[in-house]
Amino acid sequence: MSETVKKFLYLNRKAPYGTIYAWESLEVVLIGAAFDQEVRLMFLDDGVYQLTTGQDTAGVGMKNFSPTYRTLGDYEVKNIYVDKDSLEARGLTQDDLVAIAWEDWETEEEIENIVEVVDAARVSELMEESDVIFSF
Amino acid sequence: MSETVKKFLYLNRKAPYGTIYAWESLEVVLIGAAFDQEVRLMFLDDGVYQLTTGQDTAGVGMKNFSPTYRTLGDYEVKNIYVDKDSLEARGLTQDDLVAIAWEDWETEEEIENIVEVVDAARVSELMEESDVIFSF
Amino acid sequence: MKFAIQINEGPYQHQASDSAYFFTKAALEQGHEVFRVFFYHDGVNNGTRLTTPPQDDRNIVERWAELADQYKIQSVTKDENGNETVQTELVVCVAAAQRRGIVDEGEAKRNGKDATNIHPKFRISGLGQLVEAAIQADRLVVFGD
Amino acid sequence: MKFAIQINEGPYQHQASDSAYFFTKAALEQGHEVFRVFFYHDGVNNGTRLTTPPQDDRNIVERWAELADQYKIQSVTKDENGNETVQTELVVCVAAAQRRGIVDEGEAKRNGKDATNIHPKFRISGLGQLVEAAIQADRLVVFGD
Amino acid sequence: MSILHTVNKSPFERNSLESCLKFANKDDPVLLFEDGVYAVLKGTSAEKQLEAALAEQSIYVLGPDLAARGFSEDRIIDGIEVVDYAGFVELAANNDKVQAWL
Amino acid sequence: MSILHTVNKSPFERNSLESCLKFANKDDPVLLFEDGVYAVLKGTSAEKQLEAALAEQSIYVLGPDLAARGFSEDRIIDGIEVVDYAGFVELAANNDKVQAWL
Repeated sequence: MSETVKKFLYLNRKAPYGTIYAWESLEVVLIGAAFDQEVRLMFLDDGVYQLTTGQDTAGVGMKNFSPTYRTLGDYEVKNIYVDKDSLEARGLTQDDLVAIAWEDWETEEEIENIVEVVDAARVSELMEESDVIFSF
Repeated sequence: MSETVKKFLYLNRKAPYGTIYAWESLEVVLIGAAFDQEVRLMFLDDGVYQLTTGQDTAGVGMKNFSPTYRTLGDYEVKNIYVDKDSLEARGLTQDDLVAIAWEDWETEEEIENIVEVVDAARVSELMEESDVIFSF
Repeated sequence: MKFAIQINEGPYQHQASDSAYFFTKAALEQGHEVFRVFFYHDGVNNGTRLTTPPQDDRNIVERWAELADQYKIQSVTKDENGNETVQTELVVCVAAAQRRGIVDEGEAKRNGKDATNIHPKFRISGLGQLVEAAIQADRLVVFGD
Repeated sequence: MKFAIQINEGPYQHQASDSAYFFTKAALEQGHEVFRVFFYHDGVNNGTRLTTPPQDDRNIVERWAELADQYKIQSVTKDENGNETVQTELVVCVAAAQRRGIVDEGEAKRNGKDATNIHPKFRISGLGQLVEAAIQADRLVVFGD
Repeated sequence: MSILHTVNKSPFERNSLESCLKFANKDDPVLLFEDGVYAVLKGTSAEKQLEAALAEQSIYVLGPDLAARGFSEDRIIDGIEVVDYAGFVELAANNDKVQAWL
Repeated sequence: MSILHTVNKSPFERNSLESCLKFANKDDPVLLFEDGVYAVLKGTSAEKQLEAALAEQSIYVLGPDLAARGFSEDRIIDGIEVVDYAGFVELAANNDKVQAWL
């Protein structure tokens, strides 16, 4: 394993279920947690649909993977961003999205919800700050 | 084989080379010619790019299948339609497209170019007139 | 009513095969006939017997095979002596399959391949089977990307 | 410079694998190192040895295998006794491969499959190999739909 | 001859719905399913387009796909009808052909 | 840190280019390839968007993809630069990272 610490940005632009990209992207995040990099997730365009609450896949026979997002705090993911314009174009607000809690096991510092709605300028800045962008 | 004669409409909406749909759609048309149905082809949206002249695939290592369109007249295809608005939005005119000749072997009737540019109302009408729509 | 179904995408990557399955099942449950399910483009990848989806996920390939069994999505032909041959009508396009590596015994022999991967309930056949299905069926319903 | 390549789509249906191939070839010709080519999502279908494309078309799978041979897209590890193991770095994601039916000897044994279809120049491995590639490489370049 | 038009793509990602609504004949029904269901939600940038279409034709949405994506029926534009797979089959049977805007 | 943005989709079919141009930082180069090359042609409904972007950043198009689709370099918007695969590699090497707008 490498000692390098890189800033990873996972950039999610696809809706869930219609295609598998959202789910297999999340699998990379989960596996990637073992590598101790600095990880950020960004949801943009139809990617914002990945975080909606109340997903019920019983009728389409597919696995509901949305509960996994709620556990991301346990995988050392501390920063999750959602693009404001993408939400607005889709008639959504943060209330439609899951809340993801985070706790620092050492300091017991807690954050109730690490999902942050950001504007376009901040999206650009976050892309710029990262070392590697995984795009799904 | 059936005696039924149906009106087939092949509706092509995808650009060539980026994906295989255009090429594998053309393969259905070629095979379908053996079934003596009444066949029409429609090119809509990015599908109009299938008919551009001068395609040269040497640099991308893919097979150039555009010459096949010119032979469609030999496969009993007599009607090929291109949506006018789709051309205009893409800055194209009929001069950018291949001409496809047709000849009736029995009557020696000839048509120099069976590619016809039609308006949206005619597109709708042609869909309505058909018995089966193959969409690619 | 007679339906023909066309599926353009492989399993899992796109929802096409899932949607087609539930549509086909509902049509059969209503007493309609599903004359043929034709797998074209990447759809041919639905015909491999080698998938192992996670235990908590659906098995798309087996689900098609079971549906075809249960509702007899198959055709029966008789030879001169009156012997019946029953064929499954989960049909994989041969040209599309060759490009993508879906292989049965005959294809393996013809193309010098040392293995096959076709599921026993699927069969590989020509593109003419799609055209014929479109002629025979009252409705052709296409599922894709 | 060290490149890592990710390919998300199977051969023929999308241009992704073609574009990735020409990019990789150009990088190698310029003297760059291509550390690993990682096949994810339907990209795993690039790793089958069972394709038979038409004679006038390119063979996408073999082309990757030949490029990997020619430019040694591979890694060398030594065991305690100094014995070297050379591994190809055309890596197919195991989880994605299981869903889609890309199988090697080990997978066939584990999942009770009666055949394999992996091309000998490709290997199946974990998703960690993608993450590791992204860490090790100077650039990760992704090709998809 | 009536056509059932199906759209399975998000109107925010692809042009499928736009093309469908442009070329579908009046009175021809449209069914939104898979990622196409996002078009039926209230308050989106596609809402006006949908409402204009609703004045001329029936629009249906596949309930199981809507539920999978986390949206209840009270989120959808008035006048759009929810169907299940059986309803999808009935729509396909009751119209003369099906055109999929892939 | 500069980013090379790549777009491989037609601007008439998908929203990829639009999103790319919205979020790319000024000065970041954009490479259009595969079906993305249709965006660089003169006289299309996407032309204004491209010209506005050109005022702020470099735009490249992959020549082999353009030729495959039947278009010569005299059809493309002034100021857009044509590169081959080697040029694509150089762009990827000369910027700090690559973002693919799939």
